[in-house]
Amino acid sequence: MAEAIRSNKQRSKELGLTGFILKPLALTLKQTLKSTVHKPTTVLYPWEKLVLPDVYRGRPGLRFDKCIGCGVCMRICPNRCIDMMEVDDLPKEGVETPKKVKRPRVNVGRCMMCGYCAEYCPTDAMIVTPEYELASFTRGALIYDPYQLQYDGVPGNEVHILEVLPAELHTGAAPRPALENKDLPSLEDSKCIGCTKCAKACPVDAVEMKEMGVNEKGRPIKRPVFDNDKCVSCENCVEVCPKSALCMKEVQ
Amino acid sequence: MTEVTYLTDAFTIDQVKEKITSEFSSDEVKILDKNKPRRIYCTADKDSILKLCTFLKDALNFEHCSCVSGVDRIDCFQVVYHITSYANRITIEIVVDLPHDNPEVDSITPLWGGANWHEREAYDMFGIIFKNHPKLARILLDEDVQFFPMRKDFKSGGL
Amino acid sequence: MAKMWINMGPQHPMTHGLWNLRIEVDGETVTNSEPVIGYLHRGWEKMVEDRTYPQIIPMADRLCYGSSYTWSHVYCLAVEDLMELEVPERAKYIRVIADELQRIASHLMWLAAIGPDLGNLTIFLYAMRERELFMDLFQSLCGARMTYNYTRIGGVRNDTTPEWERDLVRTLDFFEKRMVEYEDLVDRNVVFRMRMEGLAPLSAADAINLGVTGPSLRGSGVDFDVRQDDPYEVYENLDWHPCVQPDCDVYARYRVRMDEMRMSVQIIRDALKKMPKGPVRVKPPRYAPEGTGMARMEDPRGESLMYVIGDGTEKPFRLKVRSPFFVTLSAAPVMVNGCKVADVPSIMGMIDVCMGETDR
Amino acid sequence: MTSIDLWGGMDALTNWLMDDVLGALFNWLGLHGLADFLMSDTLGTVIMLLLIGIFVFIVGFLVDITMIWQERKMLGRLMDRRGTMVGPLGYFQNIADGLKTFLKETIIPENADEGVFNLVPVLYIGTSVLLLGTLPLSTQWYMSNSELGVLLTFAIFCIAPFVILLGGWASNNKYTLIGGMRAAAQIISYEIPLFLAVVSVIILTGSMNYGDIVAWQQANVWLGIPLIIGFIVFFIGIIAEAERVPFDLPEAEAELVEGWGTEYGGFRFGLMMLTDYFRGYAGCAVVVLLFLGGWDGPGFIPEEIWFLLKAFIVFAVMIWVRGALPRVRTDQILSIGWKRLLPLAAINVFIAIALKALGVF
Repeated sequence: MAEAIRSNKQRSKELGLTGFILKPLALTLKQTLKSTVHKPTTVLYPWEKLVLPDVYRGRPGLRFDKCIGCGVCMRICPNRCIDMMEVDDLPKEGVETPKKVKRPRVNVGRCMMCGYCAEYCPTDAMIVTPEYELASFTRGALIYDPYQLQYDGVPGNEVHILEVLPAELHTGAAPRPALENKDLPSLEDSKCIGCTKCAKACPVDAVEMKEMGVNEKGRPIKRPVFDNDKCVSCENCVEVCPKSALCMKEVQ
Repeated sequence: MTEVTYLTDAFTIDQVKEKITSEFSSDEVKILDKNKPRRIYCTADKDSILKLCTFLKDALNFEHCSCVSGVDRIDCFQVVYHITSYANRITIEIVVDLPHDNPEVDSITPLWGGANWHEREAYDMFGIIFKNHPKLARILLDEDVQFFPMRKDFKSGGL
Repeated sequence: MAKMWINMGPQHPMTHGLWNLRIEVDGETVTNSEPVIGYLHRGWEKMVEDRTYPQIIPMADRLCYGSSYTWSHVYCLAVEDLMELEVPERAKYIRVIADELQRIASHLMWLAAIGPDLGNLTIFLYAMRERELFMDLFQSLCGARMTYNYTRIGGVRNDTTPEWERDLVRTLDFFEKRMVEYEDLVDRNVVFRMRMEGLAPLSAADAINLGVTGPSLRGSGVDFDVRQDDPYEVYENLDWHPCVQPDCDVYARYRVRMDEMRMSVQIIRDALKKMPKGPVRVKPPRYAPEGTGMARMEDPRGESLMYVIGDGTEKPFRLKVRSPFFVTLSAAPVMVNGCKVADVPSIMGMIDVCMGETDR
Repeated sequence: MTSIDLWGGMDALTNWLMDDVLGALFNWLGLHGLADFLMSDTLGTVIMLLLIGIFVFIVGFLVDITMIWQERKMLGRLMDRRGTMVGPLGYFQNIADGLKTFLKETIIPENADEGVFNLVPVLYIGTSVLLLGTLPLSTQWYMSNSELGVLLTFAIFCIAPFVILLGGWASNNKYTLIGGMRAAAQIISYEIPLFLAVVSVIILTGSMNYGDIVAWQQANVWLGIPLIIGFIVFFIGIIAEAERVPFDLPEAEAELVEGWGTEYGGFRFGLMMLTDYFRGYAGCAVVVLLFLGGWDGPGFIPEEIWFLLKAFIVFAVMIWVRGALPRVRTDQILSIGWKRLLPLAAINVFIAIALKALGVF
């Protein structure tokens, strides 16, 4: 392939006198002196550590008391490394036998630290921790049960998403936390058989069964009524409903 | 080497559309009415795709084939061509439906070299045969693999 | 000497990733070559059909780990095109700033890679040292150093803080001074120039026909840049121009990338000035309508395109990814045939290998 | 000009060892025949030469280890990172690495040419260590002070590229074959300018013995000043001879993985890496001897220290060049050797002749 003619003539012109190899030599000499006089920029990792901002997403952390066991983090995790686990509640004074509660267990080995569990958690129980040194000898040790997952953390670790509804984009509305414009469950009356499963499944007791008159056999007809402020749109009721009478109505 | 700018004779979107409708009958190439800035959407018949592409390349100076993607629409296969024109700054999206039992279509690699590996990948993933393609072989998987992974009937859990 | 096939194979200092360039060598000159890919195929497009729209964003980050932000950005653009969702103005500016930061970080990773390819380790250390600055910026903006998960469908994850913008301006000023150092080390170095000039000429017609895009195309003198010819987000009202080099050799591609780094600094400064106040995120619909969405973007390696087909559920029916390196690699034999064995690393280094997006 | 009297010292040591210790012992034991043999002169000189050889090698080995440490530390600082870290100022890193290569398994690739494959390290390391014998550190500290010292050094220097070619061929690997071919191609390009530069030195000093050359330089002027062109050409030639970065084609990491040494593992590889630095040290020593006045320096420091100081400074320049420049291509090194270095070397010879003819020196 022909050597581009431009290059030889133009190269010597561009390089000029100081070019050839003097400029790189001068630069490397300057750098050598600079990094011998004061220390080079490398960070000696095990002894010196970088300062991490609060926003840094290490492994997910759990605030045990704030968690309501709703399972939103289990559903949203892209790598499916969170599952809910029956554990005893933390010992509180005045309570001898702690009752069984559902808390998330995270397989940190598969977690890609995307921060979704902290973002979608309605009660800010799941937070992002700045811990990234998670090496362990066995793969089993990477599965953190709720107690290992505990991390109190600073407010910076919570992930708050402020958003606006598409309709009111141009009305200059102030961005609100995601929970305020949340999707709410809506009931399809014909399919509902009043089995009260959704009332039991709701972690925040936002579902209440109400009698709506009596059916032909004389037993009262029960229909769920949703308390929209308490609801955290965790879709437990939608999933547990045997007749799939519930679906999430989007707020546009 | 002078700087090569390809802004020779640029066409607007309407000129391109009306040139295509005048050149091809409606059952060969149908232009959809979905319009977005710098985009043209149309569907083409299986046999007329090569004719349409040569017309695009020569007459309407569409120089760059951005992407050739295979789609398994369960009842039929689809090949979607995205072809860009540097001069007119337009991208045309051509959708071609192929029967589900023997998906075969003419290859456009002779026109644009860029489509070569895209077509090989569509064959590799969906089993769509591109006639007179220079080297239609699997590109991402091994040669002796029998299944086509991206088809809808291939369960994502594995064989 | 008899011709023999050499595997510049999956594990090789030159490949920066898992792919194999089989070259037929007669003595020192390469007579024929054939790239072999597929070692890193994860079935990304099949996995995507099993996840909801928000869950795909962190996966899109992992398409090309060198420039992960641009990939999640083009995915969000494609889904917004499908859902006809309008993004707030401030989010567009933040996305453009993060795009250009990612372009500089990706070009710095490329600059670090060509050093050892040509035999000089110093440039690797210098470029990686500067890349740390940009990784720190991303870390304080969105919490991660390489795979950011920062864009959302309908905007970005969180707003920028005033301290972050102050750090950004300070980093850019510092980086401009360091750019002069790289030019001294590489441009004014006759040995580097000898190894790069007049090598692997790719004429403009060949480049266009073979589908090469991005810096490799602009190195052959074609003035095509997706940010200018098919502008997305707010590139229209920012004053910048694509960097084009007329002569089509390896040195021109190198020059294009170095100028692009400076151009990105200019774009960021301009965008910072013109950034309005306001919300940064719109609540995306949960179910995408039936139909198709397509978005194109100027990735540091070329034109990246995503084509998504929605079918009314909350999971995409099909998501096709057009990776720029996938196509540039198919044009590799044209560049490599005829050069010396010692030139293959510098040619391959100059088209900025990234195997994650190629094998998907 | 004080210097350590190596030969006198060794002579005294062997006499003391042979006559007073062993001789007296065996006499006391009554084995008079053996004692006479021990005290004979022939055995004395043999033992003395052996001891001198051991001492010269130990000093050469220590200087070589220090040069490895100097390169890694200085290259680190040049690239704005910390170099070696084990031990005080990182000095014991080399020992740690040396031990590591001890423990690695030496693998012989299947259907490689066994005999030649095992012979190549022996030849390569042997000839490179032989170099140390020919290079004097001061008027007294030398192994061999032959009349044709310079010629002997370059003869031994030139054996290695052919051994590399053999090594490249024997290890049955495409990369090493290309590496070996490059070593052979490279030798043609820089040998002739190198020898022309040496010729210009011999024209001026009149003898090939290192002692005379340095004495001449002490009397007149350091040859690096009048023959500055020859000095530069020689320096570039020596970088190519020692295969250091701008010209380290046989061992080019980027395209040939490890060049000709790819298939060697374990202790062989460790020693071969060490030998690269023996050749680097020998190159610097020759540069100092021919152009920088050898051990010529103000009196209060012993001559050897002066010599080693200059050698380390020249090696520092080599490291500096390694940090700043990338690798050259094979055809480019040939063009540099023939089109750039050869004319300069020729001019330098004319200058030397002119200086000699005009009687300046």
